[in-house]
Amino acid sequence: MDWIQEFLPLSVERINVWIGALCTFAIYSILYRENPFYRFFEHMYIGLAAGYALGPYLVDVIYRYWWEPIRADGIWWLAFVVPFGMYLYFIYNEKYGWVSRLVIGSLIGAYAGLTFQAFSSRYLPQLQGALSKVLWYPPNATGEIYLSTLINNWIFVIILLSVLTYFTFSFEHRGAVKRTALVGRWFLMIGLGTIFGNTVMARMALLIGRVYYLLDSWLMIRVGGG
Amino acid sequence: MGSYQHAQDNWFAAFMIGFIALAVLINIWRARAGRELYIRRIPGLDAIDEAIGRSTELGRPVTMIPGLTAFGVEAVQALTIFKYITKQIARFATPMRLLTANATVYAVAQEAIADAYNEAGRPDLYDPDSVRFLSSEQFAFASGVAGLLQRERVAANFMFGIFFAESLIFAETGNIVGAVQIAGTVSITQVPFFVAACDYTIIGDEFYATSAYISREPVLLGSMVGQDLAKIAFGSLILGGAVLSTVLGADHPIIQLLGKPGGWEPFMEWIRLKLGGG
Amino acid sequence: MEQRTLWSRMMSIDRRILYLILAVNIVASLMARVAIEPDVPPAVRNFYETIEALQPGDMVMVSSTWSAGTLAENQPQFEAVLRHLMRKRLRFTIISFSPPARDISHRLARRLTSEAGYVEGKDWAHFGYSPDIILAIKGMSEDIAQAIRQDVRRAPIQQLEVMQGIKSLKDYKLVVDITPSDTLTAWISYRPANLNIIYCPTSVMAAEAYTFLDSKQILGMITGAKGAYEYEQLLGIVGLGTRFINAIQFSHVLIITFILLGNFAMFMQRRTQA
Amino acid sequence: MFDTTQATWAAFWIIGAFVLFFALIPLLQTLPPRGRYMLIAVFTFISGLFFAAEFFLPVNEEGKNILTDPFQRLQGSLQVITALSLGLGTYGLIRLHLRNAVQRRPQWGYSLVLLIAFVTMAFFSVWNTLAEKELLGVQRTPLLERAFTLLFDYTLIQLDATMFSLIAFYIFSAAYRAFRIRSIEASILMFTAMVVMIGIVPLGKFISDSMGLPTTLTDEMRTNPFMLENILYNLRLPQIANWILNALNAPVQRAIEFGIGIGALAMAIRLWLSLERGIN
Repeated sequence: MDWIQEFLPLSVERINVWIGALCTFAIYSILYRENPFYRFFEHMYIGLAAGYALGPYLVDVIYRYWWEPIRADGIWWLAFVVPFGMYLYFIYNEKYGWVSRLVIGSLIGAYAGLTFQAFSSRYLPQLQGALSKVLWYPPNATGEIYLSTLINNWIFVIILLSVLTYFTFSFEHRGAVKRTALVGRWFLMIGLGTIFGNTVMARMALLIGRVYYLLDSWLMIRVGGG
Repeated sequence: MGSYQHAQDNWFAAFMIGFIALAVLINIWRARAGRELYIRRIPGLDAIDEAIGRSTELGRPVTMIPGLTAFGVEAVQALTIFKYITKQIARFATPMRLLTANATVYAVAQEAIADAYNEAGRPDLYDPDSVRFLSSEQFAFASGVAGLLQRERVAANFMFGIFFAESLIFAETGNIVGAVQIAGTVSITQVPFFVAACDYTIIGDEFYATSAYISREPVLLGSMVGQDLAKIAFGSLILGGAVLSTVLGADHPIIQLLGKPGGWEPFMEWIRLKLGGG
Repeated sequence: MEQRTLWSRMMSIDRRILYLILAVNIVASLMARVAIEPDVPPAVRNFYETIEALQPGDMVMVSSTWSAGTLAENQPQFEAVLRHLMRKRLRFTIISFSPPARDISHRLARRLTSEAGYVEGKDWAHFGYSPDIILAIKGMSEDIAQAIRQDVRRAPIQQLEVMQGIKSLKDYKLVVDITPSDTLTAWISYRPANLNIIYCPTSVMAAEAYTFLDSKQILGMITGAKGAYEYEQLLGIVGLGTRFINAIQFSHVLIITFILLGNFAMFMQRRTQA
Repeated sequence: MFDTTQATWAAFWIIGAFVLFFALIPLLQTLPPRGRYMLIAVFTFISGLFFAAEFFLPVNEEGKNILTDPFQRLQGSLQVITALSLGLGTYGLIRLHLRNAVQRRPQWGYSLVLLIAFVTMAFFSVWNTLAEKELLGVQRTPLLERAFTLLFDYTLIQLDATMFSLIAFYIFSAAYRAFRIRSIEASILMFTAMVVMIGIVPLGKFISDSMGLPTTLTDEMRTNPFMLENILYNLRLPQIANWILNALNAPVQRAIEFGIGIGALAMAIRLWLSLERGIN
């Protein structure tokens, strides 16, 4: 009977947990079929998520990076930043909508300009990592090189080149190139298979987390862990 | 391995970026000047044509889904492909549905599909109701699409654009009603599910190549050819580099020069030594 | 009228029955008390060793961008990582690049740190929410006080005790990226040259990161809740990962069984039709 | 605490800036379409040039060039513009549902639910962040604590987590009803997925252990690749799964990365120079 006493929503804390469980069941009701109950909670969810973001936007960004520097540090030119940014909000207006493209253009330009550093830092070390794979016992090796390392290096280079071949488009794939590209697509399937397996695991974990909440917090059943 | 703060960390980066930028820009310029640039016909297009053929035999409708793709480069390219499909099926008067989750994509799609019927010489077949905006919420959109696929028992289902987890629901429903399904996406995490549930999947860069092939748009074609040159350069560097690493050792200054942050200095040092010593 | 064979009936099973099977499987395997030891993969071992190699007082940046949507994957990682950092007596700061991640990580960190006797502002700090990860990393690489200005409690960065001797990201020893979205590539691309990264992705993003492990752009990785379990084993603690692992592996068995079953049913149905 | 003269000056600057920028719009409006397009292209190009030059220009011993410090000062204001662009999504959403509710469109009740949830949460979220920083004299009260905990921890988080967990059901159903081993490529994909799914969980180790395969790698096995124990050891499911992930999957992902990287660079150049058609 103690369990019933504790289980029922008789304290603030328990009411909260029950509301959490209600939200969970409301969303899961779509698995049975589309219904107004689900629609209600779906719209509530979207509204809450949008409303929540306002706090961090206003205080962590607008206050911290705009109002404070103008007020406390007297950086007056910052005052122009928000009015310029507000041009974005003309986007739905037919007559003045184009001014929002000035801001969007600046943002796109900024990201384009930042791409050069990303290209260098993200891809060139990967290029260097691939082209420094030794294919035979090197003459001046430091440390021991295992046969398995060499085999894996061969595999690495072959797979990388054949998949790259598959993704070329400006010349006709014929003969050996065609076969390489076909093998490339098969190798690609291995990579996609690992993504498949990992994605399934991720999705299951999210569901498990939910069931865990229902069992542990709502029904108060001690769960798992051996 | 470290990272680059500035191009000076290894000028090889500036060289590579310059090479790719030139390859892209020169080819765009060539294409604009009227040169016929070559792009191979990818197998995915044959799969599209086959699916169109089957749906015309059955006489049931064809659906096209750009997923949750927001308006942008991918949406424009997906609509290019949808326009191509519409032109093909217009000749056999097969009905079509295009279902979107984004208001801007919806507006542009309406125009594109009307254009497609005009260009096919069958403006009479265009039904404004065939392009629909269902919902901008992920699962509401997904269940709307699933309902339509089932009600109309579509013969072929084409999914092109950017997809998230909702892709599963489309592919599953399409499979159950026995539709031929072709998907094409740059969202790599969704590709495995498309491969498992569709008849053919156009993967990553192939998506851009498909729309460039169809549209013959000079900027896309030129860029595609330029990117190919960059890929060939990468491939040759990997092949040549691996051989060099094997001969010279993986720590050799030349190998470090080829992309390692901070690889410039040791290389210049090595050159100075070579010149001074020789 | 199509003949209703066993196979065609099996093929057209109501999906709600399938949903029920999955739910029952998960409830049962969560309740089960089977414990199988893991085979800790190199990526997780390296993750652990990287933190172990740090000295007490070293500074670590925890980039925490997950929120409720991926709670089951990222919370076990977050808890285990913070416990490990505090066990090693390391200093750390947290930053979030999505609004809800800010509150989730701040509330969770406050709870975990108070259990371990860590004091906010003295041993750790939270830098709040920053809307653009690239600008934030580039800014912090030069001068944190200028780029962040104040922590979530409005304390100026220069006055925080935890920030003593730390001017920019260059003075940090490590970044731990706990994330369900594409933040890793921003860290790889824009971090200071010699700042190491270890990575806690959701499993969805893990497969794509193996190329970065190979090129040493990240030093270690724990894959979702499953990785958190392996990491918990190395740490010798029982966390959420340990509680979830049975349900994870038995859901895999279930899925594989049903893929095979579905294919078999289709194969048999085709044969009977032909 | 709060210096009023400073705040008055700040407010003065801000009002002035708003007046100036909104007065500018009618002026901008006089531009012909071609001029507008050119202006957008110039904005795009110049902002891109700033970041590109910061990367490419040579640096001094401190690792800085003439643009590094200006970038630092601009960083905060760029964050503000990014936040405003993120807020655009919220603006569009609220605008749409406000219109639904006011014009009593079909299902407008749901729009009303959304709006009420939005306003309530926005109120408590702003209150919460202000109280955290003790701004404008706002204090943390029991009402705030209770309401924010209920709305955030027990409603928003629960709904968010549940929404994402729905996909597990869809994947399971699709696994049974749609994932077909219909071609060579689908077979390769499925086979890899299954080996990985079993190999990376403890069950893989359990199965291999019960088959009696060697559990540890000795030095002798490492140096002698053709030893039977070594071969058997490598046939363990966890070892196979890790080998697939590290040796076969990594190069595939790298090839995909190269495609993405080159494509992103090409697209950046097209966007920077406003060459992309159909977008601008």
